[in-house]
Amino acid sequence: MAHHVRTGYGDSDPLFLSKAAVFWYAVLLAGLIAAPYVIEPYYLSQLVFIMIYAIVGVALNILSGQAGQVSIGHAAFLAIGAYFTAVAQKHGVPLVLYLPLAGVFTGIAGYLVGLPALRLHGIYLAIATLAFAFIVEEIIARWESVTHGNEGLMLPPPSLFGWKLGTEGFYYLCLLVTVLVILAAINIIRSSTGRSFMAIRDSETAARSMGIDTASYKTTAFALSAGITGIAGALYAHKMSFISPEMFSLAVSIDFVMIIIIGGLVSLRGAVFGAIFMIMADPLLIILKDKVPVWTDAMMHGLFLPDTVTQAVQAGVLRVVNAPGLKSLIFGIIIIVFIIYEPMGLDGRWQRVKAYFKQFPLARQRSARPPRMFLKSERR
Amino acid sequence: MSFFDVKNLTVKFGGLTAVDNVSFGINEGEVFTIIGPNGAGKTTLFNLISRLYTPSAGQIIFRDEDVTRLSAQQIAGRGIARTFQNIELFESASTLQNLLVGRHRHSTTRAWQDILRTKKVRTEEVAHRRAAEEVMDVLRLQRYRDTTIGALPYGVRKVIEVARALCVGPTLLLLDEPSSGLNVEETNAMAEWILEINRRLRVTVLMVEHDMSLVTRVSNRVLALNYGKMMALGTAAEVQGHPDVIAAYLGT
Amino acid sequence: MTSRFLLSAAIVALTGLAAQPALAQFKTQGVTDTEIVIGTHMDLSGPIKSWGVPASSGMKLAVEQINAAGGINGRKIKLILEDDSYDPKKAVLQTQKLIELDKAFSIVSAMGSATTLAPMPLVQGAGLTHLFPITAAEFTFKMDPAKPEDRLKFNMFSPYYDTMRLGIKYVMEKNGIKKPCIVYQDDEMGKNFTDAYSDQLKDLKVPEATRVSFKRGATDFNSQVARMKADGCDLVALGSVVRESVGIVTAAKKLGWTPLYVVSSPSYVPDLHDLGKDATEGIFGVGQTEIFYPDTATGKVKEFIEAYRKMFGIDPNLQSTSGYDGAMAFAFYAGLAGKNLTTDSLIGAMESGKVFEDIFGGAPVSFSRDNHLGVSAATIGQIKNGRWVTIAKNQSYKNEK
Amino acid sequence: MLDFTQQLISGVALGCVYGLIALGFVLIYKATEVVNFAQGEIMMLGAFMSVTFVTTLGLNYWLSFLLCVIAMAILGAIMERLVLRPILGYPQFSIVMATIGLGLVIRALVGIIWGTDDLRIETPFTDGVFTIGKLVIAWDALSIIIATVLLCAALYAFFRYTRIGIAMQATSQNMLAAYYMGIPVKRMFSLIWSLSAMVACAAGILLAPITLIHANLGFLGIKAFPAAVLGGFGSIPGAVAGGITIGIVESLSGFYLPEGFKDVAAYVVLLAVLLWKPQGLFGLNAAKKV
Repeated sequence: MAHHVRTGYGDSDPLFLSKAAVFWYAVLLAGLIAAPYVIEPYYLSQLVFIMIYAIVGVALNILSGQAGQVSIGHAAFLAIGAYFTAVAQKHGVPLVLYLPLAGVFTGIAGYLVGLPALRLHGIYLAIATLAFAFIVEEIIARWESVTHGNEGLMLPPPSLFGWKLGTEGFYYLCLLVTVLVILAAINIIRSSTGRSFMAIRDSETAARSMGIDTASYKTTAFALSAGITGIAGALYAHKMSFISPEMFSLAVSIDFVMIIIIGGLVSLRGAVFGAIFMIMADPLLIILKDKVPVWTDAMMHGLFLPDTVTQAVQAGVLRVVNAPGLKSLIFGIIIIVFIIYEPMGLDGRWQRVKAYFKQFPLARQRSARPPRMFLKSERR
Repeated sequence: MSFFDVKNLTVKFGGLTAVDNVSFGINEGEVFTIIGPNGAGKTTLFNLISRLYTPSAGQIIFRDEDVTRLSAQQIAGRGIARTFQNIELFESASTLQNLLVGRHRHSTTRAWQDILRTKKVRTEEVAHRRAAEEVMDVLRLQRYRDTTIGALPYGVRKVIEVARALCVGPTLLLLDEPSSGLNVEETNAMAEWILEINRRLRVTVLMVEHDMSLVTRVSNRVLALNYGKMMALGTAAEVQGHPDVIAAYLGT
Repeated sequence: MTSRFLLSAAIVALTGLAAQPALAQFKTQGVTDTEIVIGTHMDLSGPIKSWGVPASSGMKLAVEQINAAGGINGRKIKLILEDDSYDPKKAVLQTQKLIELDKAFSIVSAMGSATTLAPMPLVQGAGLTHLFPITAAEFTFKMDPAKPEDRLKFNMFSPYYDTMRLGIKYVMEKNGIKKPCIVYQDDEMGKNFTDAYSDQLKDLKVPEATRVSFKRGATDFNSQVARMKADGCDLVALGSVVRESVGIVTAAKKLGWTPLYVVSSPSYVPDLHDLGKDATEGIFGVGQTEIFYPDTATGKVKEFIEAYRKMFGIDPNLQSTSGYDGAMAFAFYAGLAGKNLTTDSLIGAMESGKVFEDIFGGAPVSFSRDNHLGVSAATIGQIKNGRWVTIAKNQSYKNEK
Repeated sequence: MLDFTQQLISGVALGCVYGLIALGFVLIYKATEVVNFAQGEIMMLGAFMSVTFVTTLGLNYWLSFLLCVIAMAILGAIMERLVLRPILGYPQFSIVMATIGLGLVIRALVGIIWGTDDLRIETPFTDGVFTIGKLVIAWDALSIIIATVLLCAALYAFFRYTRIGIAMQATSQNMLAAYYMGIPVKRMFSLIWSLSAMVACAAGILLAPITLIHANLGFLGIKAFPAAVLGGFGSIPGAVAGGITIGIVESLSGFYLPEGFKDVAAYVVLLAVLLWKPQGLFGLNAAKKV
């Protein structure tokens, strides 16, 4: 087992593990900054959604990945952040103020939700968050004087210091927020607060015996996670420029949990990977749908088969790719296959690929099974 | 007034009285051991002292303070740290991370400071790190510093538990069967470390233990329990020679 | 001072110029010598796929037929259809894909309110037309005079508000109703119905009675029905889609309660009596077109049914016609625009006031410079002996005023 | 008072359906600690299958019921084998997500196979009512209540008196011990899934006369969650009791409370109960041993 020889204690948990990491992250950031000048708005839009999802992923990583608390109602926090933004903007609050305030406001809501978490475990907590999400959705739909109920709210484009943020401007805003949120999350994780979360996740009993006030840290985890999701909600509201209660349904909450499951529960990198997957899966499936008939056509022509056969196969392919609901079928299968064969998520795969290249040519196939369970049996 | 006193401590689970009117005192600087057959209520007593359980009656006094009604995390805050019989380490984290959790009561920063990683946070982090490294030096855990607990052998984990408890900076250390699951060599090493912790770091030790050779080697005084009741209290030799204790162990 | 004056003068000049249709104002893309690309997104896998799937099939059939007949002024239509699962986020991305990657000339018959609202700024920003969405929401046709890009939006879907108002008015006047109630789906669609309900009652100076709601996908309507019954309602306006409408009338019938019912376009479909059987007998319905039946259809409707059956293996339903009409209306106006098809020439053709009539006997569609909602009239029907029978055509709640 | 009784009856009937779905959750949870989010979808699949038997093949209702339940039992075992078996022992989170994926797949397949239209089957209970004084009782409501009682009795007898039932119970109480005692644990899991799919299927068919059969029927599973949690998520009578509670609460709040309460009543009650008893009404509260 290799371990670094340390020269001092100051570098106990550096932001970057090595000079190479600094370099590659700098390259990534430079690429993201250059993106609006290089790629089409369609891809820029995808990047914005990826960033919004990544922020939610980070939020859920703190709550579930770090502190081991389950939530399948995070769409409610997204909704609270989004509606806060819409209302604040309407009342002329500037963006520099309402963006962080959306986080704070949602954070308080998260704190209140966190209170029952002190007594609930596992599936009970999960269902309680679900119930909370339904109730929030109903309140938004009914509180017409503020939320316009089911009609929804239109948001004018965001403006910063009097300047209307265009597509690029908004992209940079999202990029900035994403980077800040990730930095904040890293800071949390490598601090006493983050270690307390981890302790609660792995053994609540031991955590208490180490002097950790588990109740206060659980609510802190909820508040932090909700707050970050609220900021994502603010960005989401602007990106969509229209919000209505049905945009924050259970399906959205489940999408969010998918982010961290597919990305990998423990690492922040997993949250980002998961966000990329959740957003990109749909466009990729669309492109596949468009391309597969073209490819098969080309292939069939290459085989010099009789025309009737070519046409029959082509018709069959078209029938399959155009079957309504095919996409959700494929998506469902991807999820199942992923969980079975890639239980540590995309981040787990990334780690193994990296390890493989590091140890090349001595690398051996290691087991893909997870070494342990993070959320322990509830039957205690 | 002694350093640590348990007075008439009793706990009932349903109809069962697991700890029955137990009283004893521990002097500062000694190693005090509780022995007894399986089901004697030793671990229950431990859980009462570390406040994972709430006593039905009785008092726990630590340094002139009644700590009977404090919560488990407050107990740790007073400088009472413990280990667990079946190991309750934070398995997905590294050894260093585990030890740093032990330092929790020494950190004074709040969540927002942690987010911003203010100067105070950085200063404290360095201090925590130094303390943890020192403990690792004492217990020779340096080579496991960055290894995840899940990947470590049982014997090492047992030592890490002790290390984590030491990081709390305790004046009273509760060790719950430190030698269980260890082989002879590891048990010997454990005995050395207990003595070293007691003598060099001047930490008072309250211990539950089965292995009589270990008990004899390190304990100043021994308390024997059976069915939640006190049987004998004295030096290791005295207690071992006590007829009730012999009878209890032989099962007559 | 001078520079500002010059600037505003320039702006005035520019806007003045822009107002003249002769000058190119909006972008044109997706039109080649042989092809016109149109894009759409519908729900094919989400909660309203029972609308999206047949509508998309109808659209595919229409495109097939238009192309088989030689296309539009020699250009074939290429339809690109995306499944948005009724997720506004996906709709945004897909619309962007349709605009930027597929270079669609126009977005035609996109489905749903939230799913068309969120991407609307993109379509308008790209200077493309947004035609005949399958939603009756106001923003799909309402124009703000200050926004020239609002001229890009056209709709020919009878608003739920209008049809429901007409229905309530018609039934109340003809049947001497004293206590009309409403049960509605608790969402944006339901909001249209309740607005229609309260406005119409205000108009007729009848006090409002019980209003009850349910969530989409609800299964049990006993308490809603019991409330209306306890209130003594003699007309129930059903602001619901087929399944819930059936559930409500069935629950009422089991309680031995038989008020009059009126439904609007979402329930004005044959499925209502197919699924509801006896319980739905006598219900009044208001919608855009007359309802056809495969066994009694004649002429063009019969041809449509046969072609549809041949292509998809099942009978079309009313939802299929909305997609079919969308593509057909597009073809009609694009044909009018002539060989030089641009976004501007298309808008010009549509605003010309030329009337588009569909094959299903729907109300005639026409647009003008300041009205981009193509329909103003609706058809009223009633279920008699298990079939919708048309009892009045070309009606509007505004008519007699 | 008449209104109250009327609402109570429809509430109990609806509650029984929730209870039956919740029963499916509980069976699987007890045995494998898996929370099956696809339970609602499995119910929907069962209901659609009954359409094929009753309408397409024109079989007798009772025969169809039987065939349907058998078919679903087989499908349940297949699902367990294909999706759940490989991930046994993974983090709970992942398993829950896998069942959500399973639900997506079932939904999509149902859409592809049966189309997207709402469907209806003729049952002996459709539309019939009988009256006691002014009280109207629908046959479908009564059929659900009676079937739930019978099913619960059958399940009780199964777990109490049959060898397999006892073995299943042993497995759910202590997997390892059961394994050492020579119980084929893995086969027990397949059986549990079969059993749960059968119960879900029965719920789906019983529900058919009340609502139509459609692709969104699975969302009812979400309503069954509060039922299961209320009942303690590990208790079979608890699940049914929880379901009935939710059904009655919904029904009465729909009638007596202002608009909007009906839809969230179940969740408000759930939160209230959880705050008062964190393990549900029938849950066991056991502290972790250290």
